[in-house]
Amino acid sequence: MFTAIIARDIRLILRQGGGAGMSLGFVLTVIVMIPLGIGPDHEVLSQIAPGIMWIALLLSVLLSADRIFRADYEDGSLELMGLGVLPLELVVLAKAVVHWLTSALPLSLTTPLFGIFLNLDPSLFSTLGLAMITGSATLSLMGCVGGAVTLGLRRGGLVISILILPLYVPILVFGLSASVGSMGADHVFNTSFLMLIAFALASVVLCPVAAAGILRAHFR
Amino acid sequence: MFTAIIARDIRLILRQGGGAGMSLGFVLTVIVMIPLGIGPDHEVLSQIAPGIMWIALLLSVLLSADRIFRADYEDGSLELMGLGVLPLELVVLAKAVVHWLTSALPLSLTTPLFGIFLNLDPSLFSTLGLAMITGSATLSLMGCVGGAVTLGLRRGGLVISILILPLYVPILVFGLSASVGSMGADHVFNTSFLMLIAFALASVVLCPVAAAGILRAHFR
Amino acid sequence: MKERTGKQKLMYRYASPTQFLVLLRRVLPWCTGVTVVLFALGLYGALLAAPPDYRQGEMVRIMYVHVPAAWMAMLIYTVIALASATALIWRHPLADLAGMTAAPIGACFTFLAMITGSLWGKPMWGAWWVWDARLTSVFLLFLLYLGYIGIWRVIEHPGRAARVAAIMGLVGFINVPVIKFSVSWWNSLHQPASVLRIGGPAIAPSMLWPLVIMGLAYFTLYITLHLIAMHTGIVNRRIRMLELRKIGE
Amino acid sequence: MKLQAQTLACERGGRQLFQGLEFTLTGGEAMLVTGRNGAGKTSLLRIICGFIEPTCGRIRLHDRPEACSIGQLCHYVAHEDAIKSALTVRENITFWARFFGAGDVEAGLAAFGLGPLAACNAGLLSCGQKRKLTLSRLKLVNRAIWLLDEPATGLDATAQHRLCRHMTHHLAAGGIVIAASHTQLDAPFTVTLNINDLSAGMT
Amino acid sequence: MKLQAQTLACERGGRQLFQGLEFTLTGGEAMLVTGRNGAGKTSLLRIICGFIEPTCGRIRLHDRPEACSIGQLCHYVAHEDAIKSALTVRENITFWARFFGAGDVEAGLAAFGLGPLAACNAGLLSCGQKRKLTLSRLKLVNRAIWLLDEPATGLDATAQHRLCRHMTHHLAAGGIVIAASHTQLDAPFTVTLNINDLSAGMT
Ligand code: HEM
Ligand SMILES: Nc1ncnc2c1ncn2[C@@H]1O[C@H](COP(=O)(O)OP(=O)(O)OP(=O)(O)O)[C@@H](O)[C@H]1O
Ligand SMILES: Nc1ncnc2c1ncn2[C@@H]1O[C@H](COP(=O)(O)OP(=O)(O)OP(=O)(O)O)[C@@H](O)[C@H]1O
Ligand SMILES: [Mg+2]
Ligand SMILES: [Mg+2]
Repeated sequence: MFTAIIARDIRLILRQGGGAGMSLGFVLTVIVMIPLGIGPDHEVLSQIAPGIMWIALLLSVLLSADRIFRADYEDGSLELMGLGVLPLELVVLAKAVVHWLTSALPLSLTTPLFGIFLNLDPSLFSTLGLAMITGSATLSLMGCVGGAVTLGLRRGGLVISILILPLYVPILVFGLSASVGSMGADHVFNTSFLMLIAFALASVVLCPVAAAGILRAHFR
Repeated sequence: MFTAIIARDIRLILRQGGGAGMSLGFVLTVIVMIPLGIGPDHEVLSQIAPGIMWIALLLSVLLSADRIFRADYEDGSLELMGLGVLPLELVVLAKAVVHWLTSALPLSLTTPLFGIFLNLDPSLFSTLGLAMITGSATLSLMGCVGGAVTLGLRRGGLVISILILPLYVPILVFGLSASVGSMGADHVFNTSFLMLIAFALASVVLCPVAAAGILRAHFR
Repeated sequence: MKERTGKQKLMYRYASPTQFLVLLRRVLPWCTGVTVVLFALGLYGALLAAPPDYRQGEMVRIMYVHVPAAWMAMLIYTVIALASATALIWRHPLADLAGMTAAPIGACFTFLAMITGSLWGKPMWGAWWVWDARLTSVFLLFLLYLGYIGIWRVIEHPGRAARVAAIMGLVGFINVPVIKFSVSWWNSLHQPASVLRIGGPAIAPSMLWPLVIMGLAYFTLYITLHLIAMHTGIVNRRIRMLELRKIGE
Repeated sequence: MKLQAQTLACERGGRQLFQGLEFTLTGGEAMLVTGRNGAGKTSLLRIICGFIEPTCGRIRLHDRPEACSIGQLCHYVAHEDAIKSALTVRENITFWARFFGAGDVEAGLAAFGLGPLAACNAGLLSCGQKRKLTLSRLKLVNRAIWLLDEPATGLDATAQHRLCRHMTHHLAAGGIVIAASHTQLDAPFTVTLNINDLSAGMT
Repeated sequence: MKLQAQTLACERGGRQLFQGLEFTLTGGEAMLVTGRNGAGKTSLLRIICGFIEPTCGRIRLHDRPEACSIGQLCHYVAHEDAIKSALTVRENITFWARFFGAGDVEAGLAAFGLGPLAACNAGLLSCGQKRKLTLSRLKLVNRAIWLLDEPATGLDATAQHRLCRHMTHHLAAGGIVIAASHTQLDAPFTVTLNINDLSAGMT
């Protein structure tokens, strides 16, 4: 049943051109606009590249969080899932997995590609990608909580960004230091990376419970 | 009838917490994340501030474009508007006006506020704001075309960003040069600004026609 | 059905899918043959006959792959725009098909131009990619292609997709010169033209003729591919109809 | 006024739904369209108001009261409700009244007895109440042709009765009504069109 | 198995919809819930499957076949269709079959004769065909209690007949059916509950 949700959602996303495509499109937009907006200077670009990549990742997760449950809520599927044998917490977890697989993971994997356009230091490709993969798991899980909160509203944009932003900031900070840490002291990379993993583990437990609780309130 | 649409849509947006709130929230997120992501160096920030402001504006317009027609399409209102005495082109124009009033304008007006956070040169406040107001009119109109295209899909994210991005780049280029032009040669500001106005005028005519054509195709 | 004028009758006669299929099957082998011959000649010229550049050395041979690809990228978008206009004005299904099938080919050529350009750029400029005016506009052209393809892929209803794609094809075409213009404007503003010098010395005849032949080869290759794609498209459409009939029964 | 369909054929997704469909309705006449699920009732109504083009044949309107397209003379009530859940009942009605041009809001509210719910949020209405809200558009402005796609969905007996009364009034005033429905409607239909008979022999 | 409601009261948006509602259904019994629009039929069904909490009273299930909540023993067919328009008919059914746990896809497809449409995109179905797709969930897995909220909306005569047959079978197998409907359903209802009688005297 868990895999049924995952399989269906991935198929839906592939078929509707959302998910991965959407976040890639978003990041693409950012990457094209940055040189246009702040000048094509190689030095500057290469310096701010990791930050830009992380911000693009965060924004794209933030923006797609709103849609994690929306469609299922509006057509009544979510309600029915509440009547399944599978606990709602696991339904949420499945949704988070799909969200992560389709929006954060492709982004992290294509880091080198986008990095080339921003003249990112090639030695950072692997650490940045790894840090993004780990960090984005937390982002997706927290995104589920935000997505559940904004279900009642049609355009939860402001609410979701204000709600989730404080949660995302630590990930940005640690993620960034994990990505570029290898340039400087090696232990920074390790500590920050461990923090990212700790965040991810904590949210695997906490976020589904929180989100499922909020969803139940919406069924009334 | 034109004003009926505008009045209703503004009311809807105010009530659902979208529109202005949403784009302000988005820009706020960006502005908070930028110093975190690329370091709080004053010099660098102040240098890239106009670019960041423009990019934030573009992204927020891009992301909300998807929703210009979505709700009305899904609940059948848009179809009914196609049966009204008002030509569909004017319906599109009304939607564009609302989109501009609620997402681009508030952003342009709060430029100084956000600029402070990014250490933007205060002499740029007015030119930047003015250029953003003019440029964003075109952005909203083009957003309508993109929004119309993606109606068939539930998550047209990637497609809409890929479709609209090439349309937006000229606005970014001229808008930016209109905003910062006053720092250097004065005539640049004027020419770019005139270009922005020319774009706006051209899109007032062309975009509603294109968008209405696309909408009609969706009624089938 | 609408009355048809004499001119339209002529058009419909040659453009009726069945007639077109017959025509296609007759022309295709010739196209393929010409393409093969031209490529053989062109590659011989480019790889063996043409001299290495005095500044770029053997590197210059990338040019023979790169430049014609870039030409094709621009040409094919024009074809799409023409097809779109035809589709909007005469509502002919073959025009839709022509646009739909041309786009992936165009995207491939554009991608090829970008890849070969990057391969060339790494030794020449020391970077795979720079945000120079020409590169930026090619990149955006690539996105225009992807967007156009995306419309066909993503809108389920074929009739809708055709109309939307036609409108967007035209909009994109109007936009191409605007992009080109604005980007070079932006570039000249932020960055003096002296930093990047694409191309070396004026082209010598010994380098010119392989280039021209490669250009022709690319062109016939495109024609061949497009014809094949249209052929497949028509056949697919028929298969789909048959399948739907079967569902109906 | 005379609404005429000539040898209409309709194809959706590559399948022929019906062909050779003909009818003529003059002012004061009502037609009930019936047929099994997927027969093409909705498609027929959408062809009449101009959203879909028929593959063959056409719709003509003779002696039209105003010089405008057929669609602009139609009230089309679709399966979808065209209701904004963030607005109140009155605001919803007011919008359509203004959009159609100087419509009568109070008449709309009164048409299905939505007066007591006027200040209520439309998103909280029950299914049948929503349908009533949709149907009340019919009384906002006067349009000659009513195209009703399963208008009685979710309505209780009182509301169905009201709907039939409105249809009767409209016919008496010289209007045309075309309704597709699976349930029995008590309105004075003069013609019944069964689309099943016109299908090309496929399900 | 015995489903029992004791002095149920429900309040929505500050208004008392009904109070003192009682019923007892044993396996094999069917109840038809009627009442005017906004009476609270949908609310009652949602109370039964546990989405809403009643302001007073409670629902009890005696001798339940499995040790799980009442909701998990229910098939709830709501106004909403729970159909993904990007998936085909078969994919939609398959998902619910897998989600409910080892459901029988072919039985689902056969239940309302959707076999020929299996490869069709669910988004392109007509209104009644969508409803059939929704209803075919009932036959995927066996659940003891069926809660049907206006199940016949948009169904043609054949499909309505099929629905009633399925209900009859379910009852014969010892299940419980509670249906809210404005139209006449031909199933063998043993009880009819009119909610209007239980309202607190308000419209
Ligand atoms: C990814 C990078 C590149 C892209 C997207 C690109 C794109 C193009 C395009 C669109 C054209 C056709 C222009 C026209 O005919 O008007 C072109 C021509 C040409 N490119 Fe590139 N190019 C790239 C890199 C390079 C590099 C690195 C070099 C060599 C240093 C180069 C040398 C040339 C030459 C010699 C021509 C022919 C010039 C002419 O006909 O005017 N390109 N390129
Ligand atoms: N946009 C579309 N593209 C392709 N096929 C469609 C489309 N819309 C409807 N169809 C198909 O056309 C057929 C007729 O649909 P229509 O909605 O007209 O039926 P209907 O008679 O109104 O049925 P119902 O009684 O269920 O409302 C259906 O089989 C449906 O699958
Ligand atoms: N979430 C909600 N919040 C507040 N009020 C609500 C909510 N949902 C429904 N109501 C109100 O409760 C009343 C009963 O709604 P319900 O949907 O149960 O009616 P119903 O009997 O199913 O009517 P119908 O026959 O129209 O389907 C309605 O007046 C409605 O406005
Ligand atoms: Mg229908
Ligand atoms: Mg109800």
